[in-house]
Amino acid sequence: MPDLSRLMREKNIIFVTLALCLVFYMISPRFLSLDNMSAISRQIVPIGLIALGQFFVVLSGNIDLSMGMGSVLFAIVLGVFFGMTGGVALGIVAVIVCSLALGFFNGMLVAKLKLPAFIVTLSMLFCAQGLSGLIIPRGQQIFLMGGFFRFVGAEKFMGLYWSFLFLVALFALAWVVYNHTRWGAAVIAVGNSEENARLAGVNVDRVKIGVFMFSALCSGFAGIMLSTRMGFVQPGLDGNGLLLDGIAAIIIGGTLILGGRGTIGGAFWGLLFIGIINNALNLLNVEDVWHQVFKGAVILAALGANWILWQSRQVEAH
Amino acid sequence: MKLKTGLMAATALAMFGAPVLAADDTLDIVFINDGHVAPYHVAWLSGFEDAIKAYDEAFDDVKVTGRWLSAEGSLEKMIQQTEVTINEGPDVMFVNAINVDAFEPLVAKAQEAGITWIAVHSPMDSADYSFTLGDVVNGTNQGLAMCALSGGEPYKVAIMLGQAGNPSGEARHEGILKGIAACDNVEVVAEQPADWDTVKAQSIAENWLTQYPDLNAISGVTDGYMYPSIAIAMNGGRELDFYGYDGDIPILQQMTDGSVKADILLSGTREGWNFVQMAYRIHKGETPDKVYDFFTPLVLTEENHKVALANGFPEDVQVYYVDQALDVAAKGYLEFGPDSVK
Amino acid sequence: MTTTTAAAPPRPRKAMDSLTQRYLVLIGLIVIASVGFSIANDNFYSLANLGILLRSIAVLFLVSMGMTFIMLTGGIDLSVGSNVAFSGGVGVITLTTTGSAPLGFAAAILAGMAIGAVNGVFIGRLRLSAFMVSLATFALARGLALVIYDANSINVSNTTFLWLGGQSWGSIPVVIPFVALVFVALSLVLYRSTFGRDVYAAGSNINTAFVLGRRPERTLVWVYVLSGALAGLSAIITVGRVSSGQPWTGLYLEFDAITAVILGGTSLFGGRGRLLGTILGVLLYGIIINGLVLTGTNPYLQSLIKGLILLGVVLLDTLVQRRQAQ
Amino acid sequence: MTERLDMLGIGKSFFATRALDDVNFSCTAGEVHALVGLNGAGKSTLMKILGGVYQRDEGEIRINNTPVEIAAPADAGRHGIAMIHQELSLIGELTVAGNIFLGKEIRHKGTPFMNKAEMARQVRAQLDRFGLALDPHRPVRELNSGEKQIVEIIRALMSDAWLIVMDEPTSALSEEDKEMLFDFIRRMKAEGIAIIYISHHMPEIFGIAEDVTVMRDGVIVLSERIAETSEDHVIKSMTGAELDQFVKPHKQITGKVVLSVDGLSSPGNYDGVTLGVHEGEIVVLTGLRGCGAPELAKAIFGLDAGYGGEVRYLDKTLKPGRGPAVAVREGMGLVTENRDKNGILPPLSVRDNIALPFLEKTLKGGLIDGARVDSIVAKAIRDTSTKTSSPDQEIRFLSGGNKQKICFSRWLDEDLKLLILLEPTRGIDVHAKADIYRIIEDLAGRGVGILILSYEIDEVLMLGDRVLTMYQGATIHEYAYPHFDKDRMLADMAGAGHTT
Repeated sequence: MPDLSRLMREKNIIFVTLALCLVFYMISPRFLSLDNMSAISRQIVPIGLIALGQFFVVLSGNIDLSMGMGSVLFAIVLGVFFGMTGGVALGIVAVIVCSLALGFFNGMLVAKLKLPAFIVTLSMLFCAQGLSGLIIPRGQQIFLMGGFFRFVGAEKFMGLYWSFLFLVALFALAWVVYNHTRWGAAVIAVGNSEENARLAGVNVDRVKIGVFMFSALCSGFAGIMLSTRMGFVQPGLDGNGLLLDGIAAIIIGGTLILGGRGTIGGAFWGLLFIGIINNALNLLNVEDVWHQVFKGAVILAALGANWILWQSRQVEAH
Repeated sequence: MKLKTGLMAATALAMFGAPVLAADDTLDIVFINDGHVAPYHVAWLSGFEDAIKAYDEAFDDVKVTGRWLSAEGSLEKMIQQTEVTINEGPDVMFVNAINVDAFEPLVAKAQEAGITWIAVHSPMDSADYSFTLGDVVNGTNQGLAMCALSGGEPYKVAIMLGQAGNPSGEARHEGILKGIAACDNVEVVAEQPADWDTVKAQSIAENWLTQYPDLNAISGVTDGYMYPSIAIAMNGGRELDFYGYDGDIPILQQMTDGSVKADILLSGTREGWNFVQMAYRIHKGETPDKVYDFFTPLVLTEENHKVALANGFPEDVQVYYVDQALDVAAKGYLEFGPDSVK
Repeated sequence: MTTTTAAAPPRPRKAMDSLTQRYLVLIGLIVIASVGFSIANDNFYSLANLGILLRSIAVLFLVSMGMTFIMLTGGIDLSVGSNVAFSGGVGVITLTTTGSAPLGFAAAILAGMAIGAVNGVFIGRLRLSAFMVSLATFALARGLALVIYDANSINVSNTTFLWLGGQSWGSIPVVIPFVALVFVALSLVLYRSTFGRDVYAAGSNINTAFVLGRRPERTLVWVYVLSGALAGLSAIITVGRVSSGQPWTGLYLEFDAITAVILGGTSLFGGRGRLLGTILGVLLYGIIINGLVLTGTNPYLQSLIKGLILLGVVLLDTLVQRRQAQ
Repeated sequence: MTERLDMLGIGKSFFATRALDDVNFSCTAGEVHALVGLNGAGKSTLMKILGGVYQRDEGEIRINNTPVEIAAPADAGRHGIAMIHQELSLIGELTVAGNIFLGKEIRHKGTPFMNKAEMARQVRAQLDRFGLALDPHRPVRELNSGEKQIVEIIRALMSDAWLIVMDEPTSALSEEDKEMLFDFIRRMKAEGIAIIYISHHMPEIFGIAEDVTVMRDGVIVLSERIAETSEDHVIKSMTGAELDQFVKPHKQITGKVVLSVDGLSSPGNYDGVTLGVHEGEIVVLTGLRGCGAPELAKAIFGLDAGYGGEVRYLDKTLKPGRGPAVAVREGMGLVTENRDKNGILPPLSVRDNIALPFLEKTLKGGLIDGARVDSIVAKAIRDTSTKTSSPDQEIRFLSGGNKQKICFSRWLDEDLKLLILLEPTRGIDVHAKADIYRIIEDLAGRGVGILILSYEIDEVLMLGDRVLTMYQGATIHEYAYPHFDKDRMLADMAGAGHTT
């Protein structure tokens, strides 16, 4: 029997998500309109990128708290380069280089100096927040106009936004890497037991540095997507909100926060779940003050539901 | 090298924020603001910094110094900053209080220490002066402009509000509704607070565009909401009118090509310059009105103004055209520079 | 190299307890920061300023002490900042409806404990991830705060209610000796009560604690309730400080508290750390960060410095320990 | 050509401690070389150097007379050396095939993608060769410990190793699995594989090895052909002295019944078990792994809830699902079989580890009386002759035997009425073993009832006042001292004559 528990986890979130859709649809038929679906698909892109990067980090038994503020920083890096050169190419290269450098730095501190990822990335969160305001003259906003931003932010291909397609492509790529390459197996191994992975000949340090570089790269992409969606960048964007939504998405999608277990499919459904809630709260004109209550209660309910499911599985096992 | 200079500048600010160099006559101004992140804040604080420098250079007899502090939205932090500032004894304090009642004891303490207290935006009886904006009037002007430019056809507008409970935001909101009430073709289809947050504004705009396919306009109580709204509409290929508030330069620039119909010329830069001018005048012995109302005209293009007037827009409302507005917004010294007091 | 096998290399004769060493580093940094600030600004270390400074970190002291208990159990509580807003709201509403300050106090602390109990039950009883659960209550408590305040602030003029957070004896705010009192009480609880030892046991190995009959699942519930109670207490102080209830108060306070506790040498993995470290951590963090805030340093630069200090102290600690190990 | 390994003049220090000193060790393909010694003698360190986990300070490693460098576990693999570690070193979330190929996955030619089908096929083929039914696609976390051991061995075999190091491979195996393992080893020998076999168990060593090397305090004290030495000689070399034999004191069981269990059943674990423990009596449960005895003991202590039947302790009925706290308050104690999982509190000091269960008794005015704790802890350390530099020492730095003594010493206060011990001497050396036997008898002498689960028949015979054999969850026979019949007991445990 192929991994029943895993299937249950994924199905679980699928059912909950679909049920939620139904409820929202009954409240407002517009919820399931094509327009709104594509709006959701675009809104989830930055959170999705954060979730995907975080997925591998969490899988390896670590956490990257710097992803949210990192994406704000990288959006601004792009903006600064755009402001200087008026073009995008150099800015994107700069974002990729900077993000990989940040990831490498995080990874080195975690892998080589054995510092807890939580601490390293918490300090990077603060540093990114600071730098995002310091590299932009006087903290002003920068406008990003032009073909690239319009293309990525607004153009569609077969009815789907390019940015969403990019996200889906990246998830697909990640799925292949996770399930069909040595690297995926190595990340699971490290997340389960670093010591055992090392004994089996896995280069644990390289895996750790790798996941942090990937997560930082994802936050770089998230930064680019943020900038194309907004048409401008400015420091002081709420990166932590993005981060927490991203983490919530993968945990709701069944990833074990302690590492070693999770599926890409689950992470994707978790992402849809978060995206739908965010969208519905606005769309259904839920009074603003209730947004947070609702979101917190839904996450708690999802956690509780998982627990009940887990308990019943325990009983079955006996 | 921007990073490095930024760092150095900031470090210098930290270390020598309040130099006590002896000069014959000194004027030390501290501006305590509720934030530093929103585009309006950025312009405001840099206008203030520029003005300090300009006044210091322009007048040899007075050493003009100043700095700003940001409470980052926290009332607690603001109270602490105010207490420390009172301890250091500047000459003039501008305080943009998050909650005026909490500051009453501090006003007394500051006055005891001989500091001139200027309450910003929300007037205080106990303060020496209050610097106000006329939010209701400005909002009404925005609403009236909407009426006059809507063309008489049914016209659906969505209004993006400030943080619930914020006095400025609510006064502007009140004004806008008052202005809109002047005609009956304009219908408010949605209202939602975006908490002065540009990112939140973006999601809201996105959902509005989905939800109301026949939406004609978005009105906002701050220009900060206009940036994402314009971007979303443009990306979605929708032709919408925008009614802004604040006079942010990038938004003013979008008036000539048509998408932004009207704006209120507060302009952070202007306000920052006006602070320093006001402090300087007081220092020189002038006594402004106890409640000093910031001059905030409506901004329209010349054509639109004509159209509006033809549609019954009141003639006594002061209007700046875009060029003029841009000019004074970019160059705060035109209205409030050292030359204005010489 | 870390290894948990029976053949682990014998430990070096310890030159100094690693926590003691961390405390010396912190004290050194606090001294350096103090000297630096007093050179930069004559006025900085006046008694009045010291009072303002200490008062500004009073809430961080309380919340961080609660966070220390939680991190000693290997958990984390992301909800404290929101909880300060929520419990403050409940307290203020109770005060304005009943007019009774004691009722208001009780309501605030009970409300804080209620959020703590939600955390505690989900984390301790259901054994769910502390990070996730408190992330949910982080949103929930903030949302509830917004709801009960209707996103507005509420002014408070009841002098009894404001006494703790607002009153000063000369330059010494009342809240400072109060925080010291709480520190002593919590130290007694942590080091001299069975509950305190259970906190360490639950964080060291929850399975062992269970087998030894220590009921760690209960300990966890009470630890989160304690953190909630301290959030409620912080809410009272905050309200007294600003003579009003604010729905957005305590935003991201938990990040500051976690940072201070980590600075104080408490392990993220439970079982290791002391309250004294947290006090030093808060002092260092408070002196530097609040020093910068109060003197008007660019807020972005403050963030950068915050990050560098956190990384720097932990790095320094690791490097020194490595050197000793060689 | 016959391959051979030589480790010459190996030296290794940890900080100030000399762990290995001028060690020479060799082995040849086609033979089993037993490596024995007490805990801490240096055998694991030596093997970790061979496996690339540690780096040597001095000396040389030669394979077929060519010096080689082994800087990482991967290097060892390249030189054909595979390790089977004492703690199972598998990844629970990966499948059987995923574990076996971890770090050396087969890829589709010219792509970065794994060929999962091919890997499964190869594993299948190996399993078939030994006649094993195990699905290569199953996640390892679902396997039992015997199956996990098989996966470890298959992994070693499939790495093309000519030398396999087995570190106490039988410590988690049932008798049946052990037999299968020895069968494995013989076949591997026949295929020309060299095996370094680390064990405490003399019968195993003398049953399967050709050579034996004994280490003590980081040096080699004996290296002989098995045929030319004896069990006694090997044991003497290990301990460096005559082992002062533990002799069971004579005693009369007259006390009251402390614990009585009546018809205890839990589906799939144990069925209708009835037993009693008197004051001062040592009752031993024994059987093969999987006989249900540990689950039974845990249910009595309150760790498991899902059982039927009655547990009466000190004339009170204990409810299922009450948790262990009730039992502990009433003077019941438990030493678990897995110290690291649920026996010790790693970051805490020896003092905290010992004092935890009886803190309530030291309260003075609601607060813990530190002096009282200190004196109790000092006494506990003394009574168990635990070696620790100070009570403030963190427990994780102690040896296995000393950790185990601390797990005992927690319960030594005067209110203890019943102590349940699960595999009390698992993984500890002969010295510590004797100490622990003495502690057990002392407790019994004080009138404490003791219930032991042990899988080691010699230990069972040595300690028990009464022995209950178990098979598939049911008690088979009860034996009272001195009427023990080793052969019948073994037959009981193996289910001989038992119809299911």
